Amino acid sequence: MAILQVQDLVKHFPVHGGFLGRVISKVHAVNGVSFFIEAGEILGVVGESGCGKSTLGKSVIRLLKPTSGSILYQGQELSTLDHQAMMPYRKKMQIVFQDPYSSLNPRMTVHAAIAEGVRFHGVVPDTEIDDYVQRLIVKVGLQADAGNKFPHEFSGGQRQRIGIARALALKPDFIVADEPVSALDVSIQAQILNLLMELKEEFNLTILFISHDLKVIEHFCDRVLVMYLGYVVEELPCHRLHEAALHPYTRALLGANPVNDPDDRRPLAVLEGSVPSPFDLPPGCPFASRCSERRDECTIRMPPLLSRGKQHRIACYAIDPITR
Amino acid sequence: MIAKFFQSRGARRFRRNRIAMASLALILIYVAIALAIIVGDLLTLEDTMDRVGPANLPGSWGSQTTEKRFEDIDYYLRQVERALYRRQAGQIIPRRNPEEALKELRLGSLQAADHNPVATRKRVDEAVALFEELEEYEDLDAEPEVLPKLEELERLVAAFYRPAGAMGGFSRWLELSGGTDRQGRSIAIRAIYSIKVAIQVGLVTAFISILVGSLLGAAAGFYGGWIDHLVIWLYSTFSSIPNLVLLTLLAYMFTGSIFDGTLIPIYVAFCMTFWIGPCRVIRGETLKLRELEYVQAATAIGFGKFYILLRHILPNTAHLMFINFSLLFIGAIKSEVILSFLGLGVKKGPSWGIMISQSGQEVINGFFWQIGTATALMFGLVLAFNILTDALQDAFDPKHV
Amino acid sequence: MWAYIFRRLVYNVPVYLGIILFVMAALRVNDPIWTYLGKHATQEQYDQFAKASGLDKPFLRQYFDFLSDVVRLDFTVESWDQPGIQVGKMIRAAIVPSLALTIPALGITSFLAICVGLISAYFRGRWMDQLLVFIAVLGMSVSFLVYIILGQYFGAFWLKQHLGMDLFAISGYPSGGLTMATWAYYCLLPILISVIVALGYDTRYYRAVMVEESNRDYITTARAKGASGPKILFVHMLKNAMIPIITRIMITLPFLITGSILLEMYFNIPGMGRRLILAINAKDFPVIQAFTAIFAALFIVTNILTDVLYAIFDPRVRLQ
Amino acid sequence: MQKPQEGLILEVRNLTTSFKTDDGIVTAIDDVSFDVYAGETLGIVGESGCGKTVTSKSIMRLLPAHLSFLGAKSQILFGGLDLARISESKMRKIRGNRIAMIFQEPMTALNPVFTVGWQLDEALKYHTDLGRKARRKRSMEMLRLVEIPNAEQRVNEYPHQLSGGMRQRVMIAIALCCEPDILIADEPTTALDVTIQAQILRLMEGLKEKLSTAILLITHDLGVVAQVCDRVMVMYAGRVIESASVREIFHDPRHPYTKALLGSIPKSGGRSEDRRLPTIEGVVPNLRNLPAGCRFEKRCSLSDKEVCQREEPPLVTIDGRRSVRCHYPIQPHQPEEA
Amino acid sequence: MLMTTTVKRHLRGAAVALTAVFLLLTFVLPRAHGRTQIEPDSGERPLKVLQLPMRTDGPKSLDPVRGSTVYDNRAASMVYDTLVQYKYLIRPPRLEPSLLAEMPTLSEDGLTYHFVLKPGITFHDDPCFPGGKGREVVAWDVFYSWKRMADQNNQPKSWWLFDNTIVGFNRYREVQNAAEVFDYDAPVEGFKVLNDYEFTVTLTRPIQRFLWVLAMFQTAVVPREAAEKYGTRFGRHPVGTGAFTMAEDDWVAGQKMIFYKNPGYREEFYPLEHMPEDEKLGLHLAAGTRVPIADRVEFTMFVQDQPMWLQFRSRKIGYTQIPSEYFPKAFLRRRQQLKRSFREEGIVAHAIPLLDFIFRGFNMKDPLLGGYTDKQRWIRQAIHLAMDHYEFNDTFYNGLNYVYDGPIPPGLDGFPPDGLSPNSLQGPDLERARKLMKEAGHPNGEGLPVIEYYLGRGGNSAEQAEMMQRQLAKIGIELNVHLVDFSTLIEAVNNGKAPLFSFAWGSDYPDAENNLALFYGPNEAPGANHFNYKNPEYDALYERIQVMPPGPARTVIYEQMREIVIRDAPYIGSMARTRFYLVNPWLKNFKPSEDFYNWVKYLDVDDSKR
Repeated sequence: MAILQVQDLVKHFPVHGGFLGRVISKVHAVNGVSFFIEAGEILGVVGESGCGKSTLGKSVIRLLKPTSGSILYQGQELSTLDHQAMMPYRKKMQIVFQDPYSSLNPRMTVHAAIAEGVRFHGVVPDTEIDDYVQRLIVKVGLQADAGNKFPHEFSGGQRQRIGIARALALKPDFIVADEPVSALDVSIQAQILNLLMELKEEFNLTILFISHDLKVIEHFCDRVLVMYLGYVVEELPCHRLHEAALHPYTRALLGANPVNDPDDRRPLAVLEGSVPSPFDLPPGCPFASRCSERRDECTIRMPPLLSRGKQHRIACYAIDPITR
Repeated sequence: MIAKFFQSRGARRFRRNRIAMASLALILIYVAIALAIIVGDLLTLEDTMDRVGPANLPGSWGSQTTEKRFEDIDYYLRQVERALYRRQAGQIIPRRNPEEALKELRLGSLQAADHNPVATRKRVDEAVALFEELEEYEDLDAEPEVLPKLEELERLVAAFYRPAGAMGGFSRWLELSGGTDRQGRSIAIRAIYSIKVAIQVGLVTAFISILVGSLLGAAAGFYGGWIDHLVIWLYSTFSSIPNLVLLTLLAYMFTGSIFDGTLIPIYVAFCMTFWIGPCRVIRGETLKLRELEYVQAATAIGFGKFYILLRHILPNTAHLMFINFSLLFIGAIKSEVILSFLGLGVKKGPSWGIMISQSGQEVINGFFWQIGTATALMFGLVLAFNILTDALQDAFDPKHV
Repeated sequence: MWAYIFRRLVYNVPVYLGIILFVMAALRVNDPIWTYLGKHATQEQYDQFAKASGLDKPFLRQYFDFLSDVVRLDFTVESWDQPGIQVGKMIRAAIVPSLALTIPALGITSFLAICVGLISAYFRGRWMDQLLVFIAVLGMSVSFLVYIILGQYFGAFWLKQHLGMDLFAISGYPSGGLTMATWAYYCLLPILISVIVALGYDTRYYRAVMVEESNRDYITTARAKGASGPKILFVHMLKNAMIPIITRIMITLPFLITGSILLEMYFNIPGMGRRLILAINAKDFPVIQAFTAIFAALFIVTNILTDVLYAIFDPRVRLQ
Repeated sequence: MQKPQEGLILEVRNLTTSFKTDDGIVTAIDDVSFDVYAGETLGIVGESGCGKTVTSKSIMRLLPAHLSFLGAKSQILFGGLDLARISESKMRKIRGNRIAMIFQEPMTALNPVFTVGWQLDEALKYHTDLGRKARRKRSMEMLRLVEIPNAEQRVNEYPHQLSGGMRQRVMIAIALCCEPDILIADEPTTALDVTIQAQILRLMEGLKEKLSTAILLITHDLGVVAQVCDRVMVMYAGRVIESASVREIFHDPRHPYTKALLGSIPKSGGRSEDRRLPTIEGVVPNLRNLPAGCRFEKRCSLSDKEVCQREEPPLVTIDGRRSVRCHYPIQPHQPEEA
Repeated sequence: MLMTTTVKRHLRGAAVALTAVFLLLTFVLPRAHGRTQIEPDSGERPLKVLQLPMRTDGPKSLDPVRGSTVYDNRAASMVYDTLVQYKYLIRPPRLEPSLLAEMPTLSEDGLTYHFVLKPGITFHDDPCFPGGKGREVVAWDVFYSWKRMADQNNQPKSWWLFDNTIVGFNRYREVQNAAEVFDYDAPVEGFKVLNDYEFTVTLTRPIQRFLWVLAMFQTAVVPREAAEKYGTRFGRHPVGTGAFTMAEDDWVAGQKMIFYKNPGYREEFYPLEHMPEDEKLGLHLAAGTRVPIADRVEFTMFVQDQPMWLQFRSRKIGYTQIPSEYFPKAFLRRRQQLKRSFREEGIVAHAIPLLDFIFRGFNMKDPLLGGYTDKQRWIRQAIHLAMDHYEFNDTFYNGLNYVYDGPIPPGLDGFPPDGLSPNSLQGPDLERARKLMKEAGHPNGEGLPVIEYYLGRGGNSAEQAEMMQRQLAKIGIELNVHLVDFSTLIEAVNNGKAPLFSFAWGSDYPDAENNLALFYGPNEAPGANHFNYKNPEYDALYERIQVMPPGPARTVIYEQMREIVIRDAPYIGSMARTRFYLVNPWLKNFKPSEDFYNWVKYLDVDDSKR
């Protein structure tokens, strides 16, 4: 059963200006995104900067209030809950952030940072908090004495472990991992990905994994949503990414990704045209301006996201309709 | 929190800065003196008001004209004379119990050396005779034979007094080290006592301003909306009125009120203007901090806004508070001088501001001791704080060197 | 653009109202009428005067009356302290002396401070920089008043008395028109003093600005292009630093009018600051209120002007 | 495998750069030597803090003079000069002219208050005798060369009006406008999206061909290295640990670190079921507190407690053209061709 | 987003416009200021220009009825004349006719004065007159000028001078102020115009001070044309009969006032009478010279003493009142003699004793310090005895003040010999003070609460308060000092909020009656009796002296009243200041006076000694 079901999620950010500062335009960060995640699944979201993937992640766990749309979590509608009503779900849904430097309060020890939420939600009895936190610290691969240290005493990878520990401390079912490895070196990136994988198995987590790196997504996730300027343009299982991906944008992403093989030097796929401004999106498919297979209808209406076989959905007019 | 703060990287960087540590030590010395005055009675308000000698005596290592020396001797002599005689209906007549008067005779830490009125009277007569002889000269500075006579007279008069107590000699030296002001009060004592006022004014205004400014600034930055608008309106309004004008207006508002003679009007006047600086800075910082991921993480955990503000935002503005505290401290001490010049400053007891503004008139007579001593002591404290501020900025806010 | 300026104006209306509200309220805490009436005053006279000056009306009424005067630019109210002079005229007469003092002071200070700040930032961390910073800190640690007292003594009196150089007036202001010579004689000394006082602060500020700019990537780019030190300093850095420089100068600008109160008091220069303090001391209501109104307006105009200048100097800034 | 071409243009020998910090002197790069040949692309690879950027800035002499210094034996031989020793004014003539550089963040690396044209023009003004019109013409040419559409309009625009990829193109145009012998590209595509990265990489490739400029490409992205470099130098904690042709590095790494690094990158395409990546455990040693022995020893799966902890291995040349710094280099899969 | 060139051009335009507005506000508007200076056409004689100081931020108004301060009077005396004036060189001051042809004559009953104006006296030329030519002064002008003091619209500050003095004047004031329009043509019973030059004034009772009042500038003669034309601006646009004229623009408020010789000034000459000591200074030499002598007089205002002193030392100003801080610089204190270096420069010193009454007052309605029982009186007397006026004198006044008993300043009838009364309470006499405190039931101040002490801010008042605190501490009395501005002080005194306060009274005219009025019961606060002192015996005596002519009989009553006040001790006192003037050698004919101000016309300049 889907643990999370998102329908037509929209998030706009108003832009103030003009006379007396009324709203003059909106940034269309997320434009009617629908998807679901099965319990225990890792759903990847990939896209270039500014495509709305982070906004999507934060909206899902209500760090941002969605403009419209529905978020069903274990059958409960979250999008309309207030601060108090949201409280039980805060515990169940956690987030791991990208920047290992700004994601930890520099004035709090590791122990305090982790224990804070545990105490707040009463995850374990107060007397056991210290033990519980200590176990977590070891579990995420930090040294036992790490609890009394401050964030600045750790390297980026270690901080990311602290961030993961903080999220896991509440024993959540669902985690949004918002580019958790993008700021890390490759060798550390592998450590963190492995850790996440282990913890997922152990705690039976469901993960919404956001990244701009297709290689990481492909490696780590079960399914992937490809986003472009607030729209999901394609959704497909990761193990079939290379052979099944059909959307021109997904193909371009795959093609532009440099392969780690000097013998496999191929001309990198290059997209022409310019990215439209998120302030005033043109009607139609946002990718149309760069798409090599653009058709007339592309600039008029956004193509619907249609199913094209098992676990595969795509939004493109150019894909042969017969195969849909 | 504070203990943890001192372990931070900034604090360690600060500790390595030797000049800054020296400045901190100097500040601590000042604070210790202030504490000793407030708690331990090192000096009392009376000490600062006591006459210790003739007016406008230069400091320990100053020189003076023969004419002035003669006038000073005149003063010392007159004090003894006064203990022995009194005026009544135009007559100079001996006092009924001069022993009492001699016992009461004090000039700071000096007291009468001899309480026997008969012997003292005899010696006073001797001194007066010599005094009158010298008085005949029209220009003491010009006549060469004056000097030995004057020295003789000085010896005679000096014998009337002795320093009181075990520390007497040192006390006397300290009293006169900075000279005396127009009322014959010790400039050094007054300048040292002023440390208390400066530290009080500095600490209280800086503390309150930081407290108010930070809370308002953080609340404005964090909650936004109408709170933000209100705070911005408040500080725009206050900052659009020239500082000095605002201070003057506020100081005037308080005159004649029950707070007269206390420092409260000054505190209020300063705080009214000083909270703006920290408020702006902390608001800006809060705007930045509230977008940081650890604040979002706290939201994701489910904490209320107020808790996040208190636990995650405010502690991370601590370095700015420190820097602003130090800036405001300097500001308060320096503004006190200006306010005193305008006659609106400290009302009871001395302060550097009062001393400096009073000395404006002496300077023209070539008497620099009051302005010099007050400025020197103030300079020490302000310089130390300036260096401290720099070091704090360097250590905690490397962007704003 | 014009819409922007208009909007800023509208935004500033509450601030403007706030300033006037505060000043008017502060002025009324202590009853000002007795001062004016002097030593033979009677209650009858008091009442009569309160009525004539409108001080017997409810406060809010007085507030709105005054606002309507301001809106109509009606400053024909007469000073209490100097009966027969309209406050508007009084303020106009004080503007030139104020500016004769403060504009050159601001100009010289800013110029020197920017230069020193640039030099200091250029030699950042080396002895030259440390020396300049130290001098600035030393200079900042002495009270303004001490500078004035000693400056006047040595700059005017001592020079004349001991060296026979009558370079500067001890105090005062030329009564006729201001010529270059009289300006130099009367205003230069206070200007120099205020430059010395302000230099410490400004140098440190500009140094911080320059240091921040010098840490930016584009400076490295410029060096990588082969640009020389001075080129980087005066072309790349300075133009980028214009924003903070403008901010600083523009913020100072409205305060110029009142900023040199002490100097004007001490040197007997009939500028706005002195006028204002005298008015405050004499509780000269109409003058204080008019000053506040005009000052606040000036403050708001410079604020908006600042934004417009930003847009000129920094292509990134758009007014919207 | 591409042979290094004739024409050695830059020889770096024993480059050591140290910084004065609050905690004393820290040596950021230690005894780095390499050569650059005309027309080739040399990649310098390593994780953050390994000294890649310091190497490039040392060559350009862009490090703050009062906070950093080069080791006594350091030599940077370029066109008959030792850049480590020439005067600043001579160095200025080389910077931007014969050695040019582009940076990671095109937004901040361009001066925000000057137009694109002005910034291009500036470089030309310093290094050529061209008149204003000629410079203008050259600027336009350069903009067209880096494939900027509407060059006539763009030349009058400010950096903030351009997109990220466009800005990096402008940076490249500025760097190349004096036809330098060497272009140092310090993480030129890290801040860019993959699709834009692809454009920039292709552009650089094309320009290298056209202008036969040598490129010193500094990056942490092994994918980029694999795609564009001829030779690769791998750095770790301030040291060069391996240097070889790009194919050798990828197919036949000798240093355990190089091998582990390659292994820890998620593979594109064929994905294994358990989704666990081989990793390098531990963290990079702190430059302030380096071990006595091999700097990689703590994280190395092959390390020999004794030797590796005790002494640091020397950089050994193998087969005359590649080198490795390891006591126990990995043995090749296939025997070398004799 | 692209910024197009047009947008940029707009921006620049806007900036230019805003800058222009700013500059307009600051530079262009004030251009009205400054007028071309009048230089005489005669190139022969160099202009005689006097530079004199004014130790204040300046007068407030030159309208005689509005002025109240010394400085108002001093400036007004330049442009206006009174009916009578003081003889320049004669001390103690004596009156002589000024606008009058001769001193007024008094009728048998002592109630009606008969005045005769000098003919041919004209007002300054001014556009308010037809043809701009000043017209002749007539008797009617005198009454018009006085009636202005009754008109509340003028906000007069000196009505008290005429209050209950002239028959029908009080009633006229009430009626006219109540009426719609103040009618200056309405008659006053006591004012009679006989012809253009002759008029009589009838008093309600014989009032001795009346002639003194006529020498005060509040009663100066002004032309109706000017007063009506200029309205409130009249205070800045004076039109009178005085020796000098002033144009509106020549008065830079708080800064400078420039006066020009009145070419149409009536024939007046430097006095022939002088005191013997004047010959030493050569003050008699100019006798018979036509006045005014100077062509232009420039007053510079000084708020700070230091600049004034420095200006004096640079010979920029003719004389200075020597501020006490600079006294030691110029004087050998022990001899009270000008230092040799100063004398060699040609600087001359004048010492002027002031008709001063500096005191601290008690509020007699205060439950603690007020009251008329013995115990209450003893506390006040003890405080009086504990105060050391000599230390004040030494410290703040260089020992130049006169410490005396009673409220009558030195030089006036009723002043005790040597300033010492038989009942003297002059301190410091701690023994007696302590004894009195003990008898009052407060040995060593026990049981006495802290006394709230109010005094005016400014000068060295803070220091003075500290000294007072220290002195009273010796008998166990603690003061809480309130340094307040003048309005607050007056308010506190008037509301009885201040049990102890500092005040000074300068005599308005040289007669003790002026000071004795301070203790007259009906004058209680908010009147001049700030003490709220009420003693029926005293009040009866006061009412008697008001109508008595000067003479030994009156002096006896003065002495009686003095001793009553000393015994009841509603005040602590007294001191009178001596003011020292230093005169630069280029200023000739200068004999300073603090009692009258119209002596500028006699001054001369010797430019060779600048």
